[in-house]
Order: sequence, then structure tokens, then C-alpha cells
Amino acid sequence: MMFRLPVNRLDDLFAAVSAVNSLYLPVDGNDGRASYKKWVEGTKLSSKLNTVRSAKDFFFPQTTNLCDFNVKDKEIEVIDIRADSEDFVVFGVRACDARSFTILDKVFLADPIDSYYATKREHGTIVTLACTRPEENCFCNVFGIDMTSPEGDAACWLTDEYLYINANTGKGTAFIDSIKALLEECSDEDVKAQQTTVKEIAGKLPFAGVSTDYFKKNTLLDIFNSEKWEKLSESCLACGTCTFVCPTCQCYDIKDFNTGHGIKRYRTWDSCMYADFTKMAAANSRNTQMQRFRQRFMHKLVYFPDNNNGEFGCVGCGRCLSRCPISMNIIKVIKAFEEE
Amino acid sequence: MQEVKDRAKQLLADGTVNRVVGWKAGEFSYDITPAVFTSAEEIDKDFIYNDFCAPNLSKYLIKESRKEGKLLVFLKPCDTYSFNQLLKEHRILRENVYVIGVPCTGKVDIDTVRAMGFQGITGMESDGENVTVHTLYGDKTVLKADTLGDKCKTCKSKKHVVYDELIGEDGEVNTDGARFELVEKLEKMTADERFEFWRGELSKCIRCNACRNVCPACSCENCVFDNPASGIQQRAAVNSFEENMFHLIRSFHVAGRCTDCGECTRVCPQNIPLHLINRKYIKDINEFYGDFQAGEDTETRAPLNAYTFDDCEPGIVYSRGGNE
Amino acid sequence: MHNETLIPKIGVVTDIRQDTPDVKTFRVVGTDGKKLFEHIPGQCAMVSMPGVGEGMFSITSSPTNTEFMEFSIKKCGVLTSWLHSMDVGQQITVRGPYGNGFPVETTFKGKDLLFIAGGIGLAPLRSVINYVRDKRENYGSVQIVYGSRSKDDLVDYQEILDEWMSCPDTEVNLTIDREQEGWDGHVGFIPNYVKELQPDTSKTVVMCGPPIMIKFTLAGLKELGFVDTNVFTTMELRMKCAIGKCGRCNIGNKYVCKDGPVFSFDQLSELPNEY
Amino acid sequence: MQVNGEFRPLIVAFCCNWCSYAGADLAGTNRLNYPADVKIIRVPCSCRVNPMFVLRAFQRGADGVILCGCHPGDCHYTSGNYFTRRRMTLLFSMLDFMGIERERTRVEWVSAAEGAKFAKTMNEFCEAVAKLGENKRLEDLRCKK
Repeated sequence: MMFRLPVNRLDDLFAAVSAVNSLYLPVDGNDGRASYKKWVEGTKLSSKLNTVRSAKDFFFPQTTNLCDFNVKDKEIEVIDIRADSEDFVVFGVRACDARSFTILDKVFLADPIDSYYATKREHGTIVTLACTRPEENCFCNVFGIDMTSPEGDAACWLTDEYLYINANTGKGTAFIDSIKALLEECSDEDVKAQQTTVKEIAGKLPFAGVSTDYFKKNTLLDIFNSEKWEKLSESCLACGTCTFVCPTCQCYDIKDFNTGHGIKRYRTWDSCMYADFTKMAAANSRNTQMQRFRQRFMHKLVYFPDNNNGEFGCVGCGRCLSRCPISMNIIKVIKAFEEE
Repeated sequence: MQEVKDRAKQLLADGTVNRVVGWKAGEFSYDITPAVFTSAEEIDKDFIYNDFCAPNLSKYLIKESRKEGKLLVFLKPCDTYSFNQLLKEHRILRENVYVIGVPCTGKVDIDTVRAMGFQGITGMESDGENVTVHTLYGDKTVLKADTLGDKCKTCKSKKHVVYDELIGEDGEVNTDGARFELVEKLEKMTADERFEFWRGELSKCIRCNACRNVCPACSCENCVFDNPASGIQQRAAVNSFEENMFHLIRSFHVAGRCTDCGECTRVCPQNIPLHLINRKYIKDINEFYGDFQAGEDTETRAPLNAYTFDDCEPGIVYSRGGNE
Repeated sequence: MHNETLIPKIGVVTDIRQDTPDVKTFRVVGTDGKKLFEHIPGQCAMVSMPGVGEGMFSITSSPTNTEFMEFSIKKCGVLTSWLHSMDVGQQITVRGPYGNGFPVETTFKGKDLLFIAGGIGLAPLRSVINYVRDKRENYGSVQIVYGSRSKDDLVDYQEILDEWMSCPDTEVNLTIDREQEGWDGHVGFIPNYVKELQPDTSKTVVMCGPPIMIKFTLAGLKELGFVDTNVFTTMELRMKCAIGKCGRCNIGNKYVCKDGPVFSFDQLSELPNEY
Repeated sequence: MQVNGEFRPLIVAFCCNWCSYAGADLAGTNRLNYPADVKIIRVPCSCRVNPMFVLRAFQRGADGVILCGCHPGDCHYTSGNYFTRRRMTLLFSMLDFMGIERERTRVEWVSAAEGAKFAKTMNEFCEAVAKLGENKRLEDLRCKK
């Protein structure tokens, strides 16, 4: 059922949500880039297409404290520091990022469940926002994502006059119920009209026609052993930019920090692009940058699909395209293989 | 630029070099990737040199110059400083490199263009004065001067400090000091304001190491941030202290060696003005120990490797005035 | 709140045995004096000393041991050096069991088994060998080929002499790399020794050791007529989570921690050679 | 650190083995008072202190960090303290640039004969840092008790 709210009452909506739960939404920074911020009086929704960092931060933050230890002489005490999360709402998530949660769920909610992620997922409501002005870097449609009807608990469409909202899940319905006083029921005509217009733009995007067939048709070993990796990875700087801005990159490291009065075990994002990612005391299974570069793309385009009924580990958000220091990215990799 | 391409093909053909380190065109006109070319066909197909070729190729030479045979590299004026600095540190084998200096009138920065409000940029063309931006939502022409990245807005020099041959006219060193304007502005702030400013900027850091890995001065085989025993091994910064620590230590390690090529700021995915930290060191070194430009030559001792008996005392920081 | 496998249990080291100059075997129980958890032969556990590190080690004791678990650990890095320096009574943290383990109740059942181990490679096989020994009636003949640099480097040498050699229908072939005083057994590298022994090709092979040994022994076995599906090994790569989420121990689309560490060679032949 | 409801700063003093550490010793044998807030770390030369030491001290809870070395010209290793001088000038200037209170860092040259100077320096420095209060800008919350 479609509901709507006049655009000039957006602040009332945010205030109403914030009164109950923490509300996070994309906000423009002073450098003209968007990032998720907690809503407070006066916060304005970003006009940018997407945030530099993805929405995975809410569920899989850059660092998580796993547990603490007290070590005294020969004895160890394990302290479970996990606390229940507060309920929160993330507003303005785009279709690509919304899909990334399906992919992250397949990793973190697979047995054994990652309780840190699961707790956040249970307490977070994702309210998505359909795209109206996609960027040249967008290629979510390559992975079958419809930017005009995003997933998430509830989906929104923003037009010049109204914000339209429709629930996709029970959580979404509960969200709409909580703000029902501000909404009016309406038809979905305007939304349909917007979808038609945007779909037309989406169809003309530079990467709209990119095919991923090569990765479906060829075997893991053929792709792995391809000579193309050498050339593609040639100028890779081995930084972790692509992995850290990626909404589906989920590799992590676990480390201990000695605070002087105890040990904190925490996990942080890690990147397969780093030389010591696979370094062991005696050997390293991925010694060259080519191998590490290959790992990242093989994971997204081959390994993950192989383990998940063909679903690719990429959502086409375009972040790595715009952020890679040397402009090497998944589209260039896909295209290099498709050339054959 | 046809002249650059032709010369590259010529040197390949006559056997002077066996490969060319240059820039490769991407999907759009502005997503340039550094690349190695080994044949005339590859050069014809992908080689590009234009107002969008910002990447500094010097650092690649650490690895490339150790491979078989001589290579050709194209360096912009500011890249030659990095090249010289790396020579000074014995990181590049000079005899394996043929350097052609190429002129530069400033590089267009895609992030600057995006910040101007352009969305869906599918291409850009520059005639040296104006830049035409093609987008999904229409085309527009803007002044090139407005589209430059931070590193080019306050260009330090248009003079090549090292080369085997030059294409085009050599330029002049820029001495107007404009590159320190922002640093001075920060210095005039109160300590609280400065703290807020840097906290705001550094809290954005995702510790991707792009600044470090692109930096020609960061050429250590094994970085302190990769050393498990240092306690600050790479990975995401856990808190504000680690964010500060990473950038303080990294900038200190390159102090006196940083040529101010500005790559750190260009590549930062979070748009942190990292070059300001380096420029502060450069400005301090100039003020305390006399003007010094890293990479200007290969002989002068680096300021942190040298001293005089009458250097200023650290107390100068307190007595220098400025706001507390 | 969900259970969290990343939060470890506390184990107490009740006995430390110096097996070779650089291998020690640690006996571990829970703080209540009982075994920490049950496992399948070939499975692993994450052993850690908070503040030092955490690492994946195969559980070398057999599941049939109801009292404690054992880990045979070679000193080679930061964590293992620390573990080697500790005394009895020290607490450590343990979480697990992880991995698939050997198919002792399915594929191996009723089969003649050939174990081939080199150096510390015996550690993961020890739990299977002892398991088979304790349930002797379920399996056919057992042949163990074990080699090491020297006599002193043979892990669990005493157990081999006392228990394995006296087990019914069990043949133990030991070898060391070069001549040594007081050694009258076979001298030579494992790949050649296996070829010399001419084992029956109907046997199911379980192999573990340094990569170079695996490579040549496998080639030798193939020459003799063994097929990939009948040869099993257990792998090791850098691990952090041990549950297939942290993303580093993969060989192709398989995670060693979750889908392994036990693989048959026909499985490995379909995976990239990146280990 | 709060002691009896009053803030007492934690001061880390890196003292060179040859001059300042002996100076501190002399201050002690002469029964000159300086605050117990000062924790001395002996280093072979003030030049041994790299920027990481200073930051680490702050991370671990220091409210002020002071380096003491031989007077310029008197370095046991001829020139160590000249390098210290340049390094610390630049580092402290940078800390100031980042908005870290400049009174939290100091370099002082103290010879083995200057017990009185050592005590006076520490008294002054402690007082200055005490006025600033707790180090908040370079703190690592994990290390707080």
C-alpha cells in the first residue's frame, strides 16, 4: 500500500522517527560529499546520489570489539562485552546498497551466525530511496537490480512534491505504522511515472549493456589461470580503497590490543589487497599483487557466485570506479574478459 | 598529444628502450590508469597524455627500473621532483630509465568537477583554457582553472628538474608562496579551531593506505604500519587516536623528503586535505632551516639528516606567536 | 542473544610434553577439568593467548579420548613461541571444533588405510590413527609411513613404538632424511620410501606434511596407480575467524577452515593451485 | 588522574642517560623536590626518542611529555641532540598545528650537574600541564581505566 507525505514535511517525518529511534541518513559534508549522519534538528537529506562509504557500516562497522580478557598470572578471564543494540532506522539507502545486505547476510548469517552483525540487523530498519539521477558509474542493472524499486524494509520515492513510501517487509510496515499520522494513502501513479522516466535513463547508462556471461560460461580454473590478470593488476597500488568503500566486501581481521590493564579483542575491516592478508609464520599463499588483485575479483565474480547459486558478489554501486586511485575497477576487469 | 605518442614509438622502434611507462585511457576520458606499453600497437590503442593524466609515475619506477632493459617514462614537472628524490634515496636505477619531460598546465580533477555540481559525467574535453563536461543530463563548458585538483591549483613548479629530453618548452618555478596560504590560514586559527578542523578531516579516514601506497616518498620495503610489532599495523583505525597517529607518523616519516606532489590528497577516497600536513612541514622547514625543496637536486642533505649549531630551539613553537 | 563462536572458552594446560626439539604436545582441559568439546578426527581448534595471538591447530588427540584434548605444536612464529614458553597450569583460550574432519565414519570405514606423514605433518594424522586403533574392527589393515629430518624430530616417537607398532594388522614404516648414529631403520625421503614399499593401490591414503613432500609423494602414488579420489590430505592457510567469514583461507571457492581442512586430491585438482 | 579529588597530571620524561638522567639523580641526592607525577624513562640519547614514543606516551595516558638531553654541543654521541632538536621542533610544531595544546610538550637541556634545573623544569612543566587538565586531544579511550 502506497503512502505519501508532502516534501515540505520531510523534517516532520525525520523528527517523528527520531523521537522514537536513532535515525541515520545521508548528509552533505562541507566537501560536497555525502556521508551517513545521525539526524538532529536542522539536518538536511543529501542531494547526492550516494554516500562515499556504504551503508554496511551500520551492520559491519570498521571496527567491532568482540570481547575483553583479563590476564592475571596464569589465569584468564573472558568478558563478553556484547550489548543489545538500540533500534535504529537507516533512511535513504539506495537500491545497490540495499542488495548488499542480501549478500552480507549470506556470509554473516550463515551457520554459525555472526551475533554482532545479526544483532544489528535485527534492530535496524532499512528505508530505501529510489534513484532519480543515476551517475555514469552506476551499473546495478548489470546485476539485475532495479534502481527504481529498491529492496529494504520500506522503499521511498522522492518527487518534487511528495515522498512516497511503501513497505516491503513486516519491519517496514511497522515503520510506516509508527509515522502513519503524517502520511496519507495514495495511488502509485506518480511513482510509476517516475520509474518509467528513470528506467529510460538507466537503460542508456554507459555500462547498462555490460555482460557478465563470461563468468557464467567459463570454469573457475580457466578464469583463474587467465593471462589477463597480470596486465590488469599491473599498476595496482595495493591500497585497500576499493575494499573499504565496497558495500559487499566483508573480509576482516581479528586483533588483540593490550590496553595496559586488559586485552581487547576486536575485529577490523581487512583487505585482500594487502600483502600480509594471507601471511603466515612460514609462508604466504598469495605472494604477488597479481594474486591478491585476482583474489578480490575472483571472489566477487566467481567464488561467491559458485557458492551462492550464481549470485554475483557485486551490486554495481560504482564506488570502486570513482574511488580507485588508479582507476582500475571491476568494470574494466569484466570488460577485459568479455572482450574474448 | 600525438608528439608524445610518436616519440614513444620511435624510441621503442630504435631499441633505445624496450617498454614505456605512461598513461592508459579508460572507460571515460578522465579515468586514467598508469600502464606499461611494450609495442607501437598498444601505444596507438591505449596510450594517452592530456589534461586528465594526473597520476605521478615516478613511484612505479622503483619496481620497473629493476626489470630487464631500459624503459621510457614520461614525467610532468612536479613528477620530476619525486623522481629526483627517489634517485637521491637510491630507489631508482637511473641508468635503466630514459626520462622525457612533458609539459603540464595543470590537471583536471574529476572530484573537483563533481564538487561543482556535475552529475553523471560521461566525458570531458579540454582545450587548455576551457573544459567541456559531457554528462547524462547535458553538456556544459567551464573554465579549466576551476576544475584543477588541489595539487595543481597551487602548482609549485612548471620546471623539469631532471630529464633526458624535453617535449615542449620548460617552465618556471613558482615562487609566489600561494601553496602555503591554507596552511597560514590554519595557523592563524585558535588551537581549538585547528583541533576541530583536523578532527573533522581525520575522522573521515578509513585507513585504506591509498595515501601511503601512492606516495613516492613512502618507499619503504616494509612500512612501520605493516609491522605487527609496532602495534599500529595497518587495518582500519580503531579510534581517533589511531587516526591522528597514522597521519602524524606518516607525515613525519616523509618530512624533508616530501616533494609536495599532492598525490596523497588526490587519491584520498575521503577527500582529506592530507597535503596540508606535508605542507606544514615544508613551511616549517623553510622558516626554521632555510628554504628547501625536496627533489630539487640529488645532493643536498635532507633537513632532518642535517643540523647546524645554531638551529632554533623547540621552544620556538611556543614563542612564535599565533593563536593558542 | 545468539551464541558467539568468536568468543572463546578457557582451557587449562595440564601437561606439556617435549616431543622433539621444536615440537611440544600440550594437554588441555576446561576449567572444570573436563574435555572442552567433542570433535571428529582431523578437525581443528583456534588456540589463543590473549594479547599474543590466535591460531588454528589440529586437535591431535583422538575423539575416543574422553578426558582431554591434545595439541602438538611446532615452534615457528610469535604465538607458537609463546605457547612453547608456558608452564603447566597456564590458561589459554580455545574455540572450536572447526572444519570438516576426516570421513572416518563413511569413506574410510572398512578400508585399508595408508597414512603418510612428514615431520609435524603427523600431528593432524595422530587423531585419525588413534581413532582407527581404538575402533580397530571398523577398518581394514593400517600402514603408517612416517618420516622426519632425524630420529629426534619424529613426533610422538614413544607412542609409535609402544602402541602403534603393537597394534594388530598394523605396519609402521619409519624413515629419517639422513644417516644417524643409533638409527638402524630406513634412511631416505618419504616419496622414494613410499615407492620402495610398493603399497597396495586399493588402499585409502591419508597424507600430511610439507608441501614439497606432498607434491613428490603424490606424483609417486600416481605412478604406482593410486587414484586422486582415494588420497586425502589436510591443508593449512592463514586463518582469523575459522568459520568461513574473514575471507583469507580460501583456495578458490572453498574455505580451508570451513570446507576443509581435509580435502581429497580430486577436489584439489579442481581448485586453483594457490596454497 | 584524580588524586584525592584533585587533578594530578601524568608526566612522561624521556631523559638521556649521560646528562639528564644523572641530573635527575643529582636532584634526588640533593633532596630537591619535584612532583611524583613525573615518570622518567631513561634513553641512551635524547635522539633515541622518535615521534612514536611521544605519541605512545600520550596514548598510554600521559598528560605531558618532556624530553631532556645534554646541552647542544655536549652530546655523548657528538651530535645526537642536534638531531633531536630539529625533530622535536618539527613534531611539536605539527602537534600544535593539529590543535594539541603546545604546553603539553617540551624539550629541555639538562646537564649532569644541573640537579636544580631538573627539579625546577619538572616543577614548572607539571604546573603548566596541571593547568591544562587531562589530555583529551590525544587520548586513547581504550587505555583509560
